[in-house]
Amino acid sequence: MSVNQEWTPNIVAFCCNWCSYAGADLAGSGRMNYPANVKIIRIPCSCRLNPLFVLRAFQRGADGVILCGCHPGDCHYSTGNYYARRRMTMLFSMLDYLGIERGRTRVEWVSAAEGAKFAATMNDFVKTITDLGENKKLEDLRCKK
Amino acid sequence: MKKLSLNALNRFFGEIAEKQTLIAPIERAGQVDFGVWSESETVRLDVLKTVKSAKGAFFPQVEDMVRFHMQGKNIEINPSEVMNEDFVIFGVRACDARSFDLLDRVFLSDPVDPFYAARRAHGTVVTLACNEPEETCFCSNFGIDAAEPAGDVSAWIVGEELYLRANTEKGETLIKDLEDAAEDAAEETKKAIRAVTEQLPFASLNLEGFDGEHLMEKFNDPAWAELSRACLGCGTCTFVCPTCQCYDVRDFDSGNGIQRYRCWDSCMFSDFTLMAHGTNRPTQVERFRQRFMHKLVYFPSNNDGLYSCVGCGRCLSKCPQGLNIVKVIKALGGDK
Amino acid sequence: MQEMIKERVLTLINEGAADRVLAWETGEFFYDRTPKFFDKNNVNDLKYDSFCGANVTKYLIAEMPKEGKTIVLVKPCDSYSLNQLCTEHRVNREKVYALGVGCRGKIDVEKLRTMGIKGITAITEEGDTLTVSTLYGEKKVARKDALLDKCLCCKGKEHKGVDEVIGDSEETSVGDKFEMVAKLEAMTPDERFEFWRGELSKCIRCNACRNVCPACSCIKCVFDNPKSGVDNKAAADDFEENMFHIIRAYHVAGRCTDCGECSRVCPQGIPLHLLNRKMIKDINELYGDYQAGAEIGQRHPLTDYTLSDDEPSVVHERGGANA
Amino acid sequence: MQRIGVFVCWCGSNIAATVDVKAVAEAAKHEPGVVFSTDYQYMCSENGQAMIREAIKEHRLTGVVICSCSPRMHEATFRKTAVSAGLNPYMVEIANIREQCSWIHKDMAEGTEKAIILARAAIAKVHLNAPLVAGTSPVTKRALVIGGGIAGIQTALDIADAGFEVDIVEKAPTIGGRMAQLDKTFPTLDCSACILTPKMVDAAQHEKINIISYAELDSLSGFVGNFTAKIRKKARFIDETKCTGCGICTEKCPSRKGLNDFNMGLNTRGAVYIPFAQAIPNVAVIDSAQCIHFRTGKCGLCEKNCSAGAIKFDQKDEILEREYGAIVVATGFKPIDASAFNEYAYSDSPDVVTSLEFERIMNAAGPTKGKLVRPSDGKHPHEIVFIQCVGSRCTEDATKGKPYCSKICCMYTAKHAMLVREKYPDVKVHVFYIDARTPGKNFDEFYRRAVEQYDVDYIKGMVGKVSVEQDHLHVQGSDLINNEQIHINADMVVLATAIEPDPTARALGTMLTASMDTNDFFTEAHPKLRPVESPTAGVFLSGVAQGPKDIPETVAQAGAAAAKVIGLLCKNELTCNPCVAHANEALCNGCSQCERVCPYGAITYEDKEVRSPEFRGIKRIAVVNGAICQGCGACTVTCPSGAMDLKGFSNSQIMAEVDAICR
Repeated sequence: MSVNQEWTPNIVAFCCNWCSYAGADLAGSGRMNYPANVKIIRIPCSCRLNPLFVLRAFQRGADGVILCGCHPGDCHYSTGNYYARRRMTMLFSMLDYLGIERGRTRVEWVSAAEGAKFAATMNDFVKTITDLGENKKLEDLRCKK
Repeated sequence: MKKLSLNALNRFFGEIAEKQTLIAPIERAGQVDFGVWSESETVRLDVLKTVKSAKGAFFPQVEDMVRFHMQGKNIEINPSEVMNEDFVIFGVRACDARSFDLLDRVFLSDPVDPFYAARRAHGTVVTLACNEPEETCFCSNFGIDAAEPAGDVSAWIVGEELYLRANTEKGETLIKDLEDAAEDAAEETKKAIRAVTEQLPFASLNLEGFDGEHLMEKFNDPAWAELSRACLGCGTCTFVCPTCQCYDVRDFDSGNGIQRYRCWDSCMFSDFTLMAHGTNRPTQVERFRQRFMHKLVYFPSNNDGLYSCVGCGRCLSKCPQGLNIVKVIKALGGDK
Repeated sequence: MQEMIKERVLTLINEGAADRVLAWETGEFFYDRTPKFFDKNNVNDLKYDSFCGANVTKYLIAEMPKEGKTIVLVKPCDSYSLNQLCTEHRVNREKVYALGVGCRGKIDVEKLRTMGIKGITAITEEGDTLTVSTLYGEKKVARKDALLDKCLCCKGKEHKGVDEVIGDSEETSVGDKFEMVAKLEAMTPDERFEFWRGELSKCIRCNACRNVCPACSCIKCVFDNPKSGVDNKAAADDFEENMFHIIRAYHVAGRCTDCGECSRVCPQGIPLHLLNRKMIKDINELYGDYQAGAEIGQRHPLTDYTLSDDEPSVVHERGGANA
Repeated sequence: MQRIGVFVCWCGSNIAATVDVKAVAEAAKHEPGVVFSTDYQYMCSENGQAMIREAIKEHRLTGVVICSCSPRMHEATFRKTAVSAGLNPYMVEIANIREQCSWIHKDMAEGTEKAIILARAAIAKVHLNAPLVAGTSPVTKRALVIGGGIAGIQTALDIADAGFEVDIVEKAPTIGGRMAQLDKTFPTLDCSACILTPKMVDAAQHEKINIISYAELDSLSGFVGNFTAKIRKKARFIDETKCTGCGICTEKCPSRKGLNDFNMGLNTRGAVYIPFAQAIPNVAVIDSAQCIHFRTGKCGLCEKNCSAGAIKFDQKDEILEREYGAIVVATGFKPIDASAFNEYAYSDSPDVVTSLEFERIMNAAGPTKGKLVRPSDGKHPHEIVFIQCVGSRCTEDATKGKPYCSKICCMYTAKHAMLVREKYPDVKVHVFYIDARTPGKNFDEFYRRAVEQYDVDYIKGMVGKVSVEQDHLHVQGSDLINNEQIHINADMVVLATAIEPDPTARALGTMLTASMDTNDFFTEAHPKLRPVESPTAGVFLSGVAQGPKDIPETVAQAGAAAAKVIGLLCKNELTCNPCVAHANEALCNGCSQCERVCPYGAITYEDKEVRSPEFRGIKRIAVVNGAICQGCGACTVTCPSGAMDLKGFSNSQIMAEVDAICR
């Protein structure tokens, strides 16, 4: 599938519609480069991110999953990111407890004005995941056949 | 009869494992189950009952059947290969050994299950007599002699020696290089085992009435409702049972295609044989009844009176809420 | 205590305060206890002793559509489950008479078996010692060594929100309930991974942990629902083994009262409570001490927030030693 | 199976320069369900849209994927295109291959590969899309304003002027609120009553405004546009229709020991009273706890003396049931209880007063008829100390004070100081302050006048202790600028106590399912962009109920809230967002977790008969009101059984996208 056969990480970024997706758009209009292995899925709010989706991404072959939402206090729905914050903290902690590399999951608050932050975050996250290497601990080999 | 010092057992295992896969009761994370032997594993012949029965060697919990590979709008069909290598399963107890006969009746009768048949053909079963039967054992009710287990090879631990007797050609081949021993070397041990077996609390259960003739009577017995009330609907009894043989065929969508596999299923589950209209066993009463009716009535009425229970007692010790087949036999059987 | 309980139950039923009682009966072995509903005609068969480890509160859910009131015998730990079930509207507290029963810890027969004791035919209790009669002779065991793991780090012997209490309790906790969690946290991620792979690979997906769990009261579990996208009946590979247990622990996070039933019923002896307890420990540390089921109507920490909660990166930053 | 059409836009060279659009269209063609795929220079152009419309018709498309710029740019455009070709607008998905692909990647191969993956994700999602239809709900064209202070009055007047009916529910016997108690207002020093009472009269006389005084909201049900309120009109034991407000009863009443709330308890009133001369309605009220008739069954002097026959001892509370389209919360504030501050001797000496008490002392209609005297002995004070921030910005002891700035204290203290110096130039005035905060039009000028023109002694620092000594109060404080301890023998001490939301606010918030912050101020829907709306649709915020404010800000916000209400009531029906949450009855456990995380109170529960393979019978299930739900999805994740799902962003749709991306 890849252009070259060398391993490159596959990264899923969930972005809330109001802040981070707009931030990603701004990064685009500003022509701020970040690696192509980041693919964005638009969700209405960071609180829409079900931990199942994170696991699903790993199962299907993602090497890293990142959630971007409005900064705390700026949620379009007032409180969504506060719930997301607790949920993701608990999920990440659980994954860590099972020995899954901590770096594979991340939450970053990116506002609609922070195109540069979005690009920088993605560059940094891709680097982290590249350093961590392929996701082995939470992979489902059936999806790689 | 052949013999082998228990001290030399690991060497013997090593020799087997050089040529074929060896499966034995090994301890992992505090539990003993049949698993692939290697030098680093701890074999536990002192443990009478593995958590799961030995049936997994022939009927694994999960088995791939076919893969549908998708490329755009094209589908490629790749059936899974059946077992094509010999293996040995060591340390099977008399009850589990009998369960293979019962499974054979299901999987080897027409239409023959190719996956099971291949594993059976390639497997050599080494059984081991039960030196210390437990209070949960009741195999004698089903004509099983814990002192005389079946299999390709039967084995007895006597003191520090292991005595082995080949019952089949496959067995013969496996142990032919071992030291010869007197044919009656294990007789004392057998006697001791039988003496304990006779004293077991459920040594003689009254199975009267569990047959095809009394099918409707048993089916309609009002006792089922109360018996099943505490049942959690989990699959513990089913999954530790050596004779339960139900499976579900499932499709896993991997994104690139479909992996079709089968896996153990339990009639205790609410979604067992779920159909488009729902289920024909809507409550736990029907599900609970199904499991025991199958073992004690339906199976024997179709299989020359052979019960689909071997008295291993796993369900007795593992049911989280103290429900089990003995309780059912007592509540519905001749002692009722 | 058993006789006092029977007497009180009978009085309550005769007075019309309740119609039935949910308790335990003896099974095929002297140590088997099966949850059972009794009425005044068979209440004499009610059993309450050192083998009544099972938490029966979840059985109340099925009773709710029925007329009348049910007495439920609750040990101190069970009382939390009852409250949590009421909080979640799975049990209507008005249809329940919660009769607290004293507890000095419950005996785990499996533990005796793992000690190598076979053919158990009787157990007599004298103070802190158990005499175990077997087909192969008699063994003496310290009572605390034979207690269920859940009793060894008990939440305390106070019944929460019950209608009355019969009988005395004795403290059975022997240490910090988070000790093992902390030990795991102190391992390297690879060690932790190995530990959990070792444990979870034993899982046979019998669903006993789920089906016994008072917090897992879903009418249809996501794992049984083909439309959920995560349904599976058997762990087809390591991923699914992990996933089942991650999702289960996550679904009960904030709602798990740490009743310990999951570990008690696991036929493979997987210490499942360590997953739940990790969530509890995190909640306590990050969002303030919280005990699910301490009272009815609590808002659990994952349906709550404060403006100044830690960021999820706290997981990355915490504890340099276990990085 | 959907019949999907894929349309790849070049966006001139914006996309085509780094993405091989033809390759994307070709790759899409091989995806399951795709029956048509093409590319075009500008999909959003009229020609491009015409091409989409034609393809929908020609290929009987059931779903459309546009690979183009961000959905934030043209999603609405393409949805309209779909509608004009007879397709449901929610059967359109956008793959963002410009902002999130062509613009950030330089390598053609890389960009093309990613664009194909993004297209696949959109195709996977659209497979699971279902037509969504926006529901509508009618709007009751009447507003309820809770609270009859300046905030409520102004909101009501503005709404009523636009032609809508408004009910003001006021818990006190009269409207007017806190502003009616004030003497002068900063920064103009005009008399509070002079500017407030005409507005009260306007409200009373407005044909569209109905004042329900001495009443409280009992319960509320419904949702935006369709609220049903039960209002408890408390028995005042006076027939409002008969009472003329002559006041004879209040003079004749022999029970004189009731504390006069309006004067902050500085003097007493009869058991039957009219709070103040300009009260609206100008109708007496009987305090039944104080009234001799209610306590002993005797007396009845008021009844005997009332020529209008308005006394009704047997009056009962009355419940009014009314329907409303919008609700405005204008519940205002009260000063915090100063007795927690022992260090200022508030409980020990009558000469230590709060600012609001001081306000009444200075008021010509107040207990001293506006004469500045010491409450203890009625003597003229010579030295007064004002202490700022009593309970405001108090972060160390949450039980005592409030963490926030009460915002108005700096200015009213400057006002008090100035008024004292103006009327009584012989009185020395000291003000202890932490910071003098004066950000408002003409505020700093006002404060500087107090310092420079009126020679008020502003001391930067806090008072450590006020102790009661024989005939004076000993004030010990610190001067942080000169770094010295200061001792003042004062005749009076005035505490600028913090303000807090009215105690009824919390219960009201629960009733309205309107969220509140930890200080019990109502939360706005967005702190910057929606400051006068509660997150609960149809509930609006006016005045201090939302946060500390002065009068001009309150009036401005009251007007803003009114504008929002008018905007709502103007509509005949509301179109709902169809991307809302929905509970699957068969799966729902009724556990109430979703309700707890819903920021809008959109979820209620009902007992319903359900027949599914797993359950037959009556069970408690969650019901989402599509008119209230905003589609955030918080509930969907909280739901353990997966019963709650979000239309347009369903679990299966998001997972399909994940799968397609990771494939």
